[in-house]
Amino acid sequence: MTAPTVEAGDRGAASGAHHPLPARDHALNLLREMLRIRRFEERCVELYSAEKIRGFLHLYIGEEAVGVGVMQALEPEDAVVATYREHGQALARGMSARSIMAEMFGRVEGCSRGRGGSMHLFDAELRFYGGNAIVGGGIPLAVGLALADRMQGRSQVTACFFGDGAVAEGVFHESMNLAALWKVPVLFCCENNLYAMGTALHRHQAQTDLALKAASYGMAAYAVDGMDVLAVEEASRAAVLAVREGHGPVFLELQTYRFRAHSMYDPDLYRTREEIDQWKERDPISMLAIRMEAEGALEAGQMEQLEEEVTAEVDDAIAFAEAGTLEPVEELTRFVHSEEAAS
Amino acid sequence: MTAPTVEAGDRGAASGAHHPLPARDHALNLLREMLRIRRFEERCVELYSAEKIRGFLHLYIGEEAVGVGVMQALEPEDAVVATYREHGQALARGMSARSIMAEMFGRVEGCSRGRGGSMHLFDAELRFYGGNAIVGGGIPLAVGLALADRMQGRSQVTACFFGDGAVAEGVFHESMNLAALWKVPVLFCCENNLYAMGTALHRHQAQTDLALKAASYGMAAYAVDGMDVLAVEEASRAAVLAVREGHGPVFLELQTYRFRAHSMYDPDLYRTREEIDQWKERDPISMLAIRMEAEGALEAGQMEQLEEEVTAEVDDAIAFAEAGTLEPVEELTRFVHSEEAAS
Amino acid sequence: MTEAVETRTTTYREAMREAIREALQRDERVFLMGEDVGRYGGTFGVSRGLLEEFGEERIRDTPLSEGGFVGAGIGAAIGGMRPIVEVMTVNFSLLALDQIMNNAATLLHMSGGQINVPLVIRMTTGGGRQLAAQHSHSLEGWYAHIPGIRVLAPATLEDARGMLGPALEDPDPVIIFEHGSLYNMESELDGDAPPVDLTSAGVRREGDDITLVTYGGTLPTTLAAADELAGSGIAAEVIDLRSLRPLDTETILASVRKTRRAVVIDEGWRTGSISAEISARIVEGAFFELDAPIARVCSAEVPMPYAKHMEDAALPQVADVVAAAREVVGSRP
Amino acid sequence: MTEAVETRTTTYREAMREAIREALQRDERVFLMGEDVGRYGGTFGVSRGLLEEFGEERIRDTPLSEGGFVGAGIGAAIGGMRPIVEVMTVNFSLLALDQIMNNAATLLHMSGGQINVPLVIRMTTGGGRQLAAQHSHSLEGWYAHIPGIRVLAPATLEDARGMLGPALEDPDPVIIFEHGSLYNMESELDGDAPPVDLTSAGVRREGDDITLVTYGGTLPTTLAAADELAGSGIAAEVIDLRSLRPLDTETILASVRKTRRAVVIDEGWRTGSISAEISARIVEGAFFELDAPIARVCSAEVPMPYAKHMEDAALPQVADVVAAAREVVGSRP
Ligand SMILES: Cc1ncc(C[n+]2csc(CCOP(=O)(O)OP(=O)(O)O)c2C)c(N)n1
Ligand SMILES: Cc1ncc(C[n+]2csc(CCOP(=O)(O)OP(=O)(O)O)c2C)c(N)n1
Ligand SMILES: [Mg+2]
Ligand SMILES: [Mg+2]
Repeated sequence: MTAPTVEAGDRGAASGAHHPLPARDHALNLLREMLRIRRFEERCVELYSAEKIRGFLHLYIGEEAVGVGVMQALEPEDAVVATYREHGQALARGMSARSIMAEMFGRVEGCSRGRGGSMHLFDAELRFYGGNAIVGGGIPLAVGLALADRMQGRSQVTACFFGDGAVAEGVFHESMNLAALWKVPVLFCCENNLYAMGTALHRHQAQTDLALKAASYGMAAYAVDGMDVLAVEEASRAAVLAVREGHGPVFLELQTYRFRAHSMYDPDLYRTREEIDQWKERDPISMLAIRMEAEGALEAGQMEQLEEEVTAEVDDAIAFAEAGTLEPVEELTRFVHSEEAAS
Repeated sequence: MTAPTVEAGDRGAASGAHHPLPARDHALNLLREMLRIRRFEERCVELYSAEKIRGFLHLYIGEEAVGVGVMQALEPEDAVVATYREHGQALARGMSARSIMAEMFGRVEGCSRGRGGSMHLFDAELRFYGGNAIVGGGIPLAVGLALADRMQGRSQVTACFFGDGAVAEGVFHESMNLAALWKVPVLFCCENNLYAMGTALHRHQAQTDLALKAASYGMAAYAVDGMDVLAVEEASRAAVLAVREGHGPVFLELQTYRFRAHSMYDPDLYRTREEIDQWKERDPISMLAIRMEAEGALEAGQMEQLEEEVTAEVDDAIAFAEAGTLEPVEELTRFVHSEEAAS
Repeated sequence: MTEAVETRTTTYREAMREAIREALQRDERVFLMGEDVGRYGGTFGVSRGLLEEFGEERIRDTPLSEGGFVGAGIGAAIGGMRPIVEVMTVNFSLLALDQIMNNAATLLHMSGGQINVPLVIRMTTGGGRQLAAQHSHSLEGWYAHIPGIRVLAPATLEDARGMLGPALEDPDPVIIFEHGSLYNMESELDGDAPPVDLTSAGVRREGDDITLVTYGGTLPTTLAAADELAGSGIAAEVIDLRSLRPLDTETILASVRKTRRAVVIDEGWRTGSISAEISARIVEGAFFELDAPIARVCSAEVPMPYAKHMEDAALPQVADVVAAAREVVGSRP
Repeated sequence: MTEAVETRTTTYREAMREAIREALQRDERVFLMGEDVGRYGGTFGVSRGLLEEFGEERIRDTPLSEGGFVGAGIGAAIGGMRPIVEVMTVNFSLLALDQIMNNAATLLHMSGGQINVPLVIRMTTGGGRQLAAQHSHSLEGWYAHIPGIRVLAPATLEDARGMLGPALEDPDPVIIFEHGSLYNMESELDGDAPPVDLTSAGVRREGDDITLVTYGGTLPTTLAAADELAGSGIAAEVIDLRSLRPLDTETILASVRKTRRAVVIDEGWRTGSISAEISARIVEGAFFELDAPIARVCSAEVPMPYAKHMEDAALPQVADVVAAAREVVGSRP
């Protein structure tokens, strides 16, 4: 009589101290990428209040290390599937702040011609496949994209982002099983920010150890400190390598926290001020900056310079969006079907 | 750095030898119940060829120990949710052979007035809630029935049957999570007969250890020899006790095998003769009979007597069904809504 | 001695909350369950405060598992409870459609009358808030196709307040669609709020020249169009369907027999929308009394775009209703 | 020198299998995926033998995960493959409807024209085989409501053989509905089987007195009814829609303008069935040319019962079509 067991991979260490700081340029780049997202979104909040941006707006503030860290491990020909909380992934993947801001302004110059808004950013050239606002809805797409890569003999990887809440959806489970069964090259990136809207993890998951749950599909699964961009990058690089070499999917539980409300509609009554403040002490941006300073990788004035650059980029994006035009209403029915449609 | 683990409960021992034979009357009853199902269904095959029974017909032959064993552990006020392969559960739960046979003949005397046929047997008085032909479709119902019992302060248990194939459906996962999260009194009975139609377990599940998979929801889960009615009964009694006492759901993986094709339409080309024959050596009925004989619990002539009784019961059921009447077509729209409907 | 009937100004949202509160108070078997109905207070704030009042057993937050918790609601209903299941929006209800169709709507008939399902499902529907293609569906017409369920679309505060009670008394499943644009609608409401009937359509405005048939989110649009038409001497009768299944064909036909002309307005995509059904029924029941073809004003057949001007272009607007009505009134063979 | 065109007697099932085989041979990107398409040979035997011929990568058995594998099909299509996804029956497709609606049909428009989904989904539909309430739906009308997809309903061997090729060439999603009662239908079929057009309805029988509009599983019923009507001097024109989205309104209207009378026949539940849409379109396009109300012959609004006599009573029968046509022909103001 044996007691069968599932083992998830090692949990990520709690602090970035275990990860040596990378080359100065690279560290600076990580800092810049996170800062871009932070400042971009802070302005989005203002623009939302000014009614320039409408619909649902979900902020990534606090979670920047996740998107930025994972993207380091991807090659240009890899694919990304994201959620409605995807400004961070889109920016880190290389989409321009202009095209994203114009999108949220509803301009035809936006990445999706103003049809998608904040929740539906797309860039086919970067293989950035959305921007999906049905929780869990993008996960099987990622399995299919990866299957297509494998069937066509390409060594691409598909990175699929989703939240802790998505883990309760049936389609998550179906997709995990398919991916593991068919050993397709997907990197599952579970952004565990401890809440699905107002519902805390332990109120929506019987098993709160999400890496463990993934491991029960016979898949390599690791919990990673999602506030530490170095930890995320390291784990992602190792995972992508394994996926690319054909060892099947890998699951990363990226433990993070959103500093803002779920969306602009959310009164945020379900968390305590203390809890939020505690997490803010582990702000991914200041943690990296402080460490770089301590290790001499950030010179005096460099942070200010970064801030300036980023502010300029965001200002430029807003100006671009403001100056943008509206898609002619006559084009409403355009792209319901492809223009080269057979008949 | 800890490697988290999931542990499923002990696997059932492979042979009934570990389970002492119960009191002679009880053992005889188990034998009789299994034999009723076997003989009832053998006649169904003939009646299907004779076109008395139509639609889909899924046989339980080979799996009788599962339904009979589990039912021993239930009280009359407990509830049962079953699948389209549910003749065995229905008979073992106490539904009459008459009402089931009449149902399959499409007679108004059938348990569902001839509207359900083989796949949709119902008996509200016995709290037998179908008979569900959407794979996995009954699982959340069981969670809700159990929730209702708990919210109303009753100590009832809901036994929910489904196959290994259902474990791939999203709704299975959603239901497992809900049940474990809310600690509702459900006994999950997974009839693992190694195939979902023509697809072998290892071709549809990345993790073929289903008890282990269930355990990853933080639920007690045990693999049980489903060909050994004593093992099934023992495991079920222990599980039902735990469930009834409020320890939350329990999952039993009942390892069994169907001796017949998936349905009457199935040419059964995906399994080898040898595999089927090997499993037939562990026929739950002959295994119990042989053991009872060996331990002096089955007297000479008793088996023949059982056979006669069972044959008489099935003959009577067929005669009843043959003599049955058809629901008047004017009643076609009856029960689309309740007759006492408010408006 | 006459009792003073208290009247106060309130919102559709509050009227709905009041109805839920009253149901919870009146019947211990009633409970509310769905994503974020508790601690968050409901995505659209409908259930705010109810968790504090009734506790977490009866205001039950669920995981994101639409098929699972709707199915559990069905089971709980069979098991003797009277669940109100909130599916956050109709967009996500596709994930629960199998449960609604194959279990909730079907069990009673399929079991030969044994197993009824006294379940109420509430969901938000509709567009108009720039939520784009995956959050702006109007699929209530699909639900109206399913035998075995009742489908309601309260478009007034009275109905928001009054429909839930009788829906919970129905022994069979009832689905209530709340158009997202109505929640902030304000009006006076009687304090004692008598329950309303669930079967008949309402005539919201009388007129002799043309019948405008609508429900839910497009009722305000249609009433505004009727105002405008009145300005140019066309007296439109406005019918609010209220119940989408069953449909009150008699009220529609009675009006069309009087006006001899009809426009049907709804927010579904035109092809296969519920407007088609209304049109077909009018033709079946009053063909020889019609003076002109029936027109439909529906949403453009596109996934809903985010940009405001495009969304406006996709949705039925007052001007569209006015134009359609004018054309029907002016129609000659 | 003229080539001899080989003609042989075959079945709808084999015609479909032949179409799949040819697609697999012609284009390496094509693969078939679904529950039991491989080792079992397909629930209805359509894909029998293909696993042996093409191997398990291209004839891919899936777990029971309708949402998952349809979603994976969408992803694979985006990723450059040309998947044919078989959803065993339309009954189970409810579990994949979110993926079909919110991803397959929507991605192109929502991404501003960037992401097209060249996916073909096949499913069996319809009743008539005593499979009871959860296995007898006719929901193709729902799919015809969704912008962004093409919906086909082959009712002849030519169409079973000829529609798949052009469907796979479409850069956007196509859903093919195969009525379960057609698989054993036999007829002659040309060996060289040219691809058919996917946009126009077919006139399957010409007549001047009344137009009968139908598709798929009710085409044989309707043709039999036309035969019977001919016996009593009523010449019925029978239109086979072939494509449910887009609908070929012109062919319908041209016929109705000639006959001035119409009956629409389909197996969906009457309220909200696709027949309502056809009726509404005829009224919109040919109202003043109609001599009588349009009639619909649909399924009774009940979950499908198992017993044969009850199922027959629920489904459209030849006698129902004949009776409806007679009534329409005899209709007077
Ligand atoms: C299928 C579905 N159900 C419900 C919603 C509404 N909703 C949007 S986001 C969200 C919470 C998701 O939480 P999580 O997956 O943890 O992601 P996070 O927002 O925390 O990044 C909910 C309930 C939805 N969009 N889709
Ligand atoms: C949702 C759904 N998908 C597919 C089917 C068709 N189908 C019926 S039974 C079956 C296999 C189920 O296998 P399993 O759960 O192992 O049960 P078993 O038949 O072996 O008892 C399939 C694919 C269905 N009825 N429902
Ligand atoms: Mg979250
Ligand atoms: Mg099985």
